[in-house]
Amino acid sequence: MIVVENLTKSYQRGHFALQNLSFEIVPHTFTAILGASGSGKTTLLRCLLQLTQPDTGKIWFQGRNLNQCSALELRQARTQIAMVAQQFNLVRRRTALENCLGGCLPELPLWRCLTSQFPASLLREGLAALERVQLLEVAFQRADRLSGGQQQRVAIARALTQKARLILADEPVASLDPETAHVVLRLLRSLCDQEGITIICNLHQVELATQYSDRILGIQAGKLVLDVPTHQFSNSDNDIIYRTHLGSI
Amino acid sequence: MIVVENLTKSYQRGHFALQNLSFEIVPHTFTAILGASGSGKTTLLRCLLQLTQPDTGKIWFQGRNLNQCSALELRQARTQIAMVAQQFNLVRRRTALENCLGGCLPELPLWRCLTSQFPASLLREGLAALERVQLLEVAFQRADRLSGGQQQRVAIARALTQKARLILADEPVASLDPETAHVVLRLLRSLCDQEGITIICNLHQVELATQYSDRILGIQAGKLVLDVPTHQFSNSDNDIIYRTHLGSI
Amino acid sequence: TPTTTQNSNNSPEVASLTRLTFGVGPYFPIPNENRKQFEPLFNALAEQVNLPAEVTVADDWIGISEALRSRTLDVAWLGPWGYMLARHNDPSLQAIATVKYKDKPTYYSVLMARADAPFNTLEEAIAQSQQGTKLRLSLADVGSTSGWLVPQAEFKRRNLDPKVVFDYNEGASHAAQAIAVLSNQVDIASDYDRNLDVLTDEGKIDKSKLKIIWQSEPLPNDPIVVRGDFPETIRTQLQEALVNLPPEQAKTLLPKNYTGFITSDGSNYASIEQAGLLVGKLK
Amino acid sequence: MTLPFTKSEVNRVDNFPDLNAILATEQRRQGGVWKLLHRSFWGVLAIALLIASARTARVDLLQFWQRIPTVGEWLSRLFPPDFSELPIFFEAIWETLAIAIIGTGCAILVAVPLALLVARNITPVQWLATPLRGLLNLLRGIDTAIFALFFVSIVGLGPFAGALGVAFHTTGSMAKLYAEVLESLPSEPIEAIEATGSDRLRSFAFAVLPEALPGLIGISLYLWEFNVRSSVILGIVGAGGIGYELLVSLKLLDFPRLCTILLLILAMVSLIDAFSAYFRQRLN
Amino acid sequence: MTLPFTKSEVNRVDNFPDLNAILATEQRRQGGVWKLLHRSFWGVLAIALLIASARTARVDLLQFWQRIPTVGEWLSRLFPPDFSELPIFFEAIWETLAIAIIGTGCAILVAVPLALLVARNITPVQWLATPLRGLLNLLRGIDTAIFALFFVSIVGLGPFAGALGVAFHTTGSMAKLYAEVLESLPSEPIEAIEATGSDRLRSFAFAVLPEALPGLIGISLYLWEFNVRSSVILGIVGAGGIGYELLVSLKLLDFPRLCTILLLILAMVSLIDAFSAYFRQRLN
Ligand SMILES: Nc1ncnc2c1ncn2[C@@H]1O[C@H](COP(=O)(O)OP(=O)(O)OP(=O)(O)O)[C@@H](O)[C@H]1O
Ligand SMILES: Nc1ncnc2c1ncn2[C@@H]1O[C@H](COP(=O)(O)OP(=O)(O)OP(=O)(O)O)[C@@H](O)[C@H]1O
Ligand SMILES: [Mg+2]
Ligand SMILES: [Mg+2]
Repeated sequence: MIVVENLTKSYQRGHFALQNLSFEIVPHTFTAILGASGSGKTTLLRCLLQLTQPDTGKIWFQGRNLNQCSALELRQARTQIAMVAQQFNLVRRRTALENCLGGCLPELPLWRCLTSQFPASLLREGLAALERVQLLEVAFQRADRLSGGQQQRVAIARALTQKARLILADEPVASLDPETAHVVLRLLRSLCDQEGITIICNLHQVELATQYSDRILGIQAGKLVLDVPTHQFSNSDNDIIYRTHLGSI
Repeated sequence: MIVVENLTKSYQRGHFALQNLSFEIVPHTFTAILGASGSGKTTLLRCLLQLTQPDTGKIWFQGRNLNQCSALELRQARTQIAMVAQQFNLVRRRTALENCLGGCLPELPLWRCLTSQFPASLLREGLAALERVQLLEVAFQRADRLSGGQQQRVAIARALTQKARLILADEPVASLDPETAHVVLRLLRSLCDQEGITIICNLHQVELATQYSDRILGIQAGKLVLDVPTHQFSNSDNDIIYRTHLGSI
Repeated sequence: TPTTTQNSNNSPEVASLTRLTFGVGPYFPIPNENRKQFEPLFNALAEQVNLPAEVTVADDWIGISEALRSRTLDVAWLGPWGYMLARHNDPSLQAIATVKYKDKPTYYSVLMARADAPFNTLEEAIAQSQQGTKLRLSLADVGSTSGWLVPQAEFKRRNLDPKVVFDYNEGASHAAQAIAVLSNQVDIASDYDRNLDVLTDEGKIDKSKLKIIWQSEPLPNDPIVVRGDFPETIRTQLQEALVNLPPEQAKTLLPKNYTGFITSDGSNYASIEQAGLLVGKLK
Repeated sequence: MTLPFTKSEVNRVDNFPDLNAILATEQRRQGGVWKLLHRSFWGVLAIALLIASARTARVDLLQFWQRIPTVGEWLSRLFPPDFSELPIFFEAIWETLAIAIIGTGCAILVAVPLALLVARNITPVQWLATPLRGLLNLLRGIDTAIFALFFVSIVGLGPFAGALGVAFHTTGSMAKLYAEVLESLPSEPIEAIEATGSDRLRSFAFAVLPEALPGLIGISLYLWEFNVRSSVILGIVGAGGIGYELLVSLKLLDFPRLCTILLLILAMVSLIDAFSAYFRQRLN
Repeated sequence: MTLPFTKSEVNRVDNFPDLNAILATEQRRQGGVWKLLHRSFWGVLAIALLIASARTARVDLLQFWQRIPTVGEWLSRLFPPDFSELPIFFEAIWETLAIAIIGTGCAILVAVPLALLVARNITPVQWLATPLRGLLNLLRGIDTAIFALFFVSIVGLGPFAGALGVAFHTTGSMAKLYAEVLESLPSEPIEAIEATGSDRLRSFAFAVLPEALPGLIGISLYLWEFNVRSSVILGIVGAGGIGYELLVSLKLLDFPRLCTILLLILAMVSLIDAFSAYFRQRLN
């Protein structure tokens, strides 16, 4: 599905946010990425989508090299990849439902985007996605008037509406209470199992990662320090990911 | 310390974000507020600080009625209360360190705010606060270039620099990895124990709440459904907070 | 142009004329006044050649001159200086008539001062200004014949630079000039003789409190100008209509005190052209 | 819990909520027909206004297209530019720049506090905002020339009167545009600083200014540039500058001279634009 | 992991990092003295410029203060306003409004795509932005009057030429100000929409427009209002309107008439301002 080769990114000279990462994601799997705060998880996801330009390294998606393809090809690839950003990045002045439809703009004629006259079939799809994240009640509320967890779920619903083959979720349950977090992760898991969607998910809670993922990648200070199937994940692996970090306190 | 009487707030007619809440917070305690996403936790904290105007009800802080006091009195009260917002709300174009100093502007002459020439003693305080949340390394990085968890910790450091008597923290560890989350909560706990600072903290992870707090308030759909000392908190209480919510799925 | 080929050339052009467009400059200071005062004349003229009239009032010669040059305007009432500038811009313009004011085709530019000023002539004023504190001189808008061009030419003739000799200012309106002198905002101001009469008539100034310290040679009154390539036949018709305007009709068609037109081929504006050349604004 | 539709509706449909019904309810709530009427009323009004304007302005696109080819000839008259009076022009430019600097500078000083009082999201005294907006309208509504003439009666003819006129008139525009920038700022960081008990001015200096500065600088330089360009009008108070020279060239139909002045103004505008871009970039 | 100081420094001090040392390192890194020099250079330059300007503009505050009391007298001359020509003025206002509507309307149509191409954060073709900025400077640098004159040779004297002049000149200002609004938008939501593979135009319509609309409307109405106010110059192509009436009154020193016109303009400016406020509020 996606192949990363020697990915390196540094924002400031001499300090690497990502250093020489290589891995391959098999289709229809659920991969969790663990790592301490500031270790480079968000940067990695953004590099995959070319939202941040990697310094060196290659990224292949469905056999296409995303670093070097044309703008049009990149756009086509991006329609296949949905992203749930860490800060949600909703359009503040649009309703939750409209924000969901943000996932399927390429299908819409321009005038509908301009006048916000979305076809009913699409609205129904958006509502269905909102229902899956338990947000039907606030579907018509403006995004900047939603609670933190509601915003996060709208971002997830937007990714669902996009009907992508790959979902990149950046801490999708950080602002959710435990019950809702499970609902969301169960949802992602079932997408993976039943609809064959590939999922890459940054997580902070190790239990959730072990419970829902197929494979765990561990990042520490920009380096890939762990890559194991979830059932092999052990407490010592946990230490590998977070230990040195604690050592530097 | 703080007394809440019959607090009610509704954003939309007929739908209450908070309904008839009353409780009293004893000084030098650590109170955790639990509740499903959208249950009104953020609204409650914002009402305490009068950032959101409650519809009815009274809020007393150190014997002063915050609803009815003058603007000056409110400002004085606010210097005593620090808030860690759910979305961090940092000034994007200032460095992490400068953002920390945002907590002690009332002490500064205006020209220093305008020219960003902060006295060295204050800068040291800011650095010390950043150090407590393990952020010394990015002290001089602009806030909008920090990772999500780093931003959250800067917001916490800002609250520390404010040297308030009461800290309202809205999900202060949502974006943090488990190790760092424990560091931060240990820090808050020690502030409470050693410096006698009162802490009210919205949390999503029940384990963290039971581990660090003295008392747990449960909010469900805007109503106070639980108010127990932490050592009495049981699994059935957990159900009370989240159950009905799940029932409506 | 040779008159023999006229007719064959003109007929298609005449046919293509569906209306006559007239333009008039800022003769009266108030824009609506301009339209009211000049529209009857232009309407009557157009009637003579059986074409509908369209009148535009602009507040400067620039627009009119540009429109004449680009052939989007047929006939215009210009000021003498405006005419020279426009013809400089487009030599194919032709004056066909000069208007008469109280039966005279000429007027004068004047420089005036307060009646109690310690000088009586321009020479004395210059001398005083060069020795003691500078006198304040105000000329009118650079598009004005009497208020700017002619006094400028006079200074040039005397080899003086008014900006050096005087505390110099330009751009004022004619209406404000006399008032500025009387209210002691300036010491010397330019104007034309007729305007002083009008202002006195309207009770805006008391002429006896002013004195004239310099008066120009007679200047030709305003011309009626047609654009280049204007059909010869219609031009002649217009010219005849203008020149033969009976005095009693002139009273109703023209602004007050204007009594008719004399024919002109532009040669009576030579003095203006010379002044323009002298101040270096024509080449 | 905000429910645009009744709770029973959600419960009734239980696991398969009727999405169509929800959509219909929402459309009803937004008042479908009524809103449509309302919108079409405004639409019709706008179109009517546009047509009426086009008539009054005697818009005639046909003629426009037909005569477009004459453009080249017009432009050709501008060449070659006449550089003989360059020193005079430079002096005039400097005079204009100086008047604009003084005028715009004063306007900035007054406009910043006014904008703070007028911007709806940060004004500390809501009731003052409306009368102050009126004052700004007044300042904007009275032309530079009128202010300048007014000040002539105080400080006499000359550039000072012009600078004062520029200052007063510009204050109105500047405070309005400043306020617009301030109103478009995200409110959360400002609120976060105010929540620490800091007063308005300090919150402004700390949280608003860094975010707004690029916008404010852009507007200030734009208005400065504008004042430089529009110095035409100051000729009447004896403070002409380059704008007046331009007007004179126009009036005398001296196109080569006009061309030189245009080139100078263009250079100036481009310089100010580059300056603005440089400044704003340095702030990032 | 970004370290403004070397890692060893942090490790060395271990549990008690030397905060002073860190501060000093950072100050060194920012280049203390050098930066100070740099800053003071700009500061001195600015002050020198200001003083030079004040001299050129012959600023004389003493005289200003001394003669302030004469203000009342000047103002008293404005009263009573002379309402006798009101119908004429209304006609002039409508003409001006119409020209401004057509001119500003056309400018909006052209300025929106231009602004999209020029705003640094959303332009799809970076290399085009700079030449286009040059074009905008050109449009801004050439006065309405000159454009109007130019169009006289195409469409003849009259309001149409004026409207075209307004349209061309305004486009420059409008695209610049629009671009400034667009550049100040938060980039994240736009990026989020682009990350779904949507193209520029759709992202703009979906994510940029709703956020930017209040600002864009504010600027459009401001420029419309500005065009109404500044119609003075259109007199030269025979499209004077209310601005020209104002200038005439001023030149004739007819103060009661001037007062009436000022009142009318004020009313108009206030109306447009209220209209703008209403519009922007409805968008919230
Ligand atoms: N735009 C940027 N400019 C400079 N440095 C950046 C930028 N974005 C991120 N960084 C730095 O890169 C490092 C990795 O950031 P990243 O956002 O990838 O971390 P993360 O793993 O997502 O952390 P978190 O769990 O806190 O979100 C951090 O040290 C951060 O400060
Ligand atoms: N400004 C607002 N306008 C309208 N409704 C609002 C506004 N802010 C919050 N709400 C609604 O009020 C309810 C409570 O919101 P609140 O932010 O207090 O929830 P919360 O408990 O903090 O949730 P979370 O854990 O997701 O942050 C939600 O249903 C939300 O949609
Ligand atoms: Mg992250
Ligand atoms: Mg919340």
